Amino acid sequence: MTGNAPFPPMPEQERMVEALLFAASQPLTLRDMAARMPAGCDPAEALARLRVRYDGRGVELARVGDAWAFRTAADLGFLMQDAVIETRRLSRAATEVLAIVAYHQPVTRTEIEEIRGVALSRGTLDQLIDMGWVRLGRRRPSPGRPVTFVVTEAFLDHFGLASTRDLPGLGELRAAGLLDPRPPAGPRLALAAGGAQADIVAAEEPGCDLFGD
Amino acid sequence: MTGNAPFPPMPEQERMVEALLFAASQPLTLRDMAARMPAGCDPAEALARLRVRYDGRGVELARVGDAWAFRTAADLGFLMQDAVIETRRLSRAATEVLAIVAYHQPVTRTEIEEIRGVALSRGTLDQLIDMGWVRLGRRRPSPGRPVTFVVTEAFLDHFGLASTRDLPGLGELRAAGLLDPRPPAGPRLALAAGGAQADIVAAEEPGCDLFGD
Amino acid sequence: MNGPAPTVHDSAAPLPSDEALIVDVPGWDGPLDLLLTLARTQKVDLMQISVLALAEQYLVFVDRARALRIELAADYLVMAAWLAFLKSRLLLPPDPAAEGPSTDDMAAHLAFQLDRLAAMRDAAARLMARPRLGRDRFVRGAPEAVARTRTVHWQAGLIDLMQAYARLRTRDEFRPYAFDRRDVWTLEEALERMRRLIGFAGDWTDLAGFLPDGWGGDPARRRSATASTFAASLELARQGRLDIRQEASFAPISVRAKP
Repeated sequence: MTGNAPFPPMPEQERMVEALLFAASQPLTLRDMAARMPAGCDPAEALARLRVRYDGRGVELARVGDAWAFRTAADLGFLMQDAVIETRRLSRAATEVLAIVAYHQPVTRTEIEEIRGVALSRGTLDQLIDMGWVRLGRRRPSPGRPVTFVVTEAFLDHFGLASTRDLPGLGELRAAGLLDPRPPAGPRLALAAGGAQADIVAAEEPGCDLFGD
Repeated sequence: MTGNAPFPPMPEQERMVEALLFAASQPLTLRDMAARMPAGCDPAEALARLRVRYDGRGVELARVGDAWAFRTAADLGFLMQDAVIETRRLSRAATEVLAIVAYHQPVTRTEIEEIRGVALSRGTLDQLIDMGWVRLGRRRPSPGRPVTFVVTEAFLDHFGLASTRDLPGLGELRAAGLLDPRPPAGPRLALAAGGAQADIVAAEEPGCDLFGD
Repeated sequence: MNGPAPTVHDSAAPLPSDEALIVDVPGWDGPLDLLLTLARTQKVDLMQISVLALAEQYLVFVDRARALRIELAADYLVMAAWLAFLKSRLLLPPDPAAEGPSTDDMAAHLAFQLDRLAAMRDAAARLMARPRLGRDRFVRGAPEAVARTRTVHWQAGLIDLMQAYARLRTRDEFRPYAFDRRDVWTLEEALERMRRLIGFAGDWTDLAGFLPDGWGGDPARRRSATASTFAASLELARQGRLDIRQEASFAPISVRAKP
């Protein structure tokens, strides 16, 4: 920000960050940007200015975890309907597991099963991992050192979240104690072999409208 | 531009054009834009405003035929380059050819082949020329007027030579023990019986201390 | 439910809602899901539900399913057993000597589990309703690839260069060592000669006597012939065809045919 520095003036740095982010389809971290820009640049400051400039525009500067990307404004999605990528519809089981991983992460497979009360069919987590929304986290330092699952940056990008702290309703859920790890006082459900089957059937027929009347 | 029209106000239309051009994989014509935007919109006017907005920015609205697209500002193209530096060893053939050019310049291709005793593969000289160490010299005023090759300033620079006259002569190379007398793999027994023993020892140890004395 | 379900209609008039329940048993995502559905019919606030009533509803459901010979997965039965236990505890006055969690804790935990599952369902729905990438929000349609320019630093020193040149210019000088055997008396030649001559050496004979004609003069030729003749004599000694003797270090070596 010093006027007599040999590196590019801030408006010029802002242009550089703008060009870099426009060109990339993947979010870029400040490190990524700094690596491309001339030495001595301050991408953080340039980015802050750019955010103000793009506020409310048709294209917005979105934060995705530690990275940044330009994305079209959500309210203009209707214009791009021919560009919509048809993704496979997730089963109800898969959306629930995804939500549990996002809100409870890092979470083990057993914990997911406890929350849902059914054994997890093999394909559900695999599907989420394949889609790039869930990945393996660290092992839990508890007996058996079980692996944990966490959501990815692609998940944040897909759902337009700057970080997992911005998950909808996170504060209320936490305040209500619904995200607390609690030792189970009830029966160990769902670990019987039959549970997995129910999971699969449910995935195919979400039928919640049993009490439709 | 009528204020009471039922269609979106111009700033809104500008946002739409911005989002459309950003998301499009191909440049869009005004027709393309009009087809996607709500009825009654004026993409030409919105585009004109958008061009002004992006004038001088890191990305610019470029005209491609009669279509439009966002493009990185030409002066920032250098940001889109990722320089990878790699260290490689010169092949034996290339080293030999380079040595011949250095010692014999200006030298023709035929002369290089005569000295090496093998035909020169097309790529070897090209590679040396690409590297900036060899360039074309004058044509030899002999039948066929063959081109000659000479070494460049960059070559002298790289090898720390003031001129090619600084290259040690054959006699000096010999005196320095630089002659590599390693024989092509042959019958060792016969050699052991003969007087070549001293040579063999030298061959096995191509001393780094050749210039020591 | 208006779907035809003959087996159910044949049965002894259950309540219509129960009928629907039983028909759709496989539709539940496990016993907790079923319990949640049952609880929702009681109250919206899951922490206020009557766990006793819920347990009864569930047990009735399981009984009817059995009566209709609908096969229930094992975990439905585990849950039924646990709820039957909880129900009996809830109906009895608290036993101060009882071990483990109190009945209230167990009931509260069940309510908590149901509340948590409902909350996660709700969260999943809210997540899925967010503006999503590729549907509501879009990435740059024509991303500009970063061009990778590869700069190669060539490693070659003056020594490499001079060695290459020296190698080329002296190629002819070291060829003779490999191919020209003019001044080399090979082991094969020496063996051949020794085999022929040894028969005539009934007594100790100086090894030098076995050198071929014309190889005794020039020192290089003599050295080569001596070395290979000596090597050949060692080979023949090994084969048991001759004896070798040397009186002292550096003394002449003599050989004779093995008697």
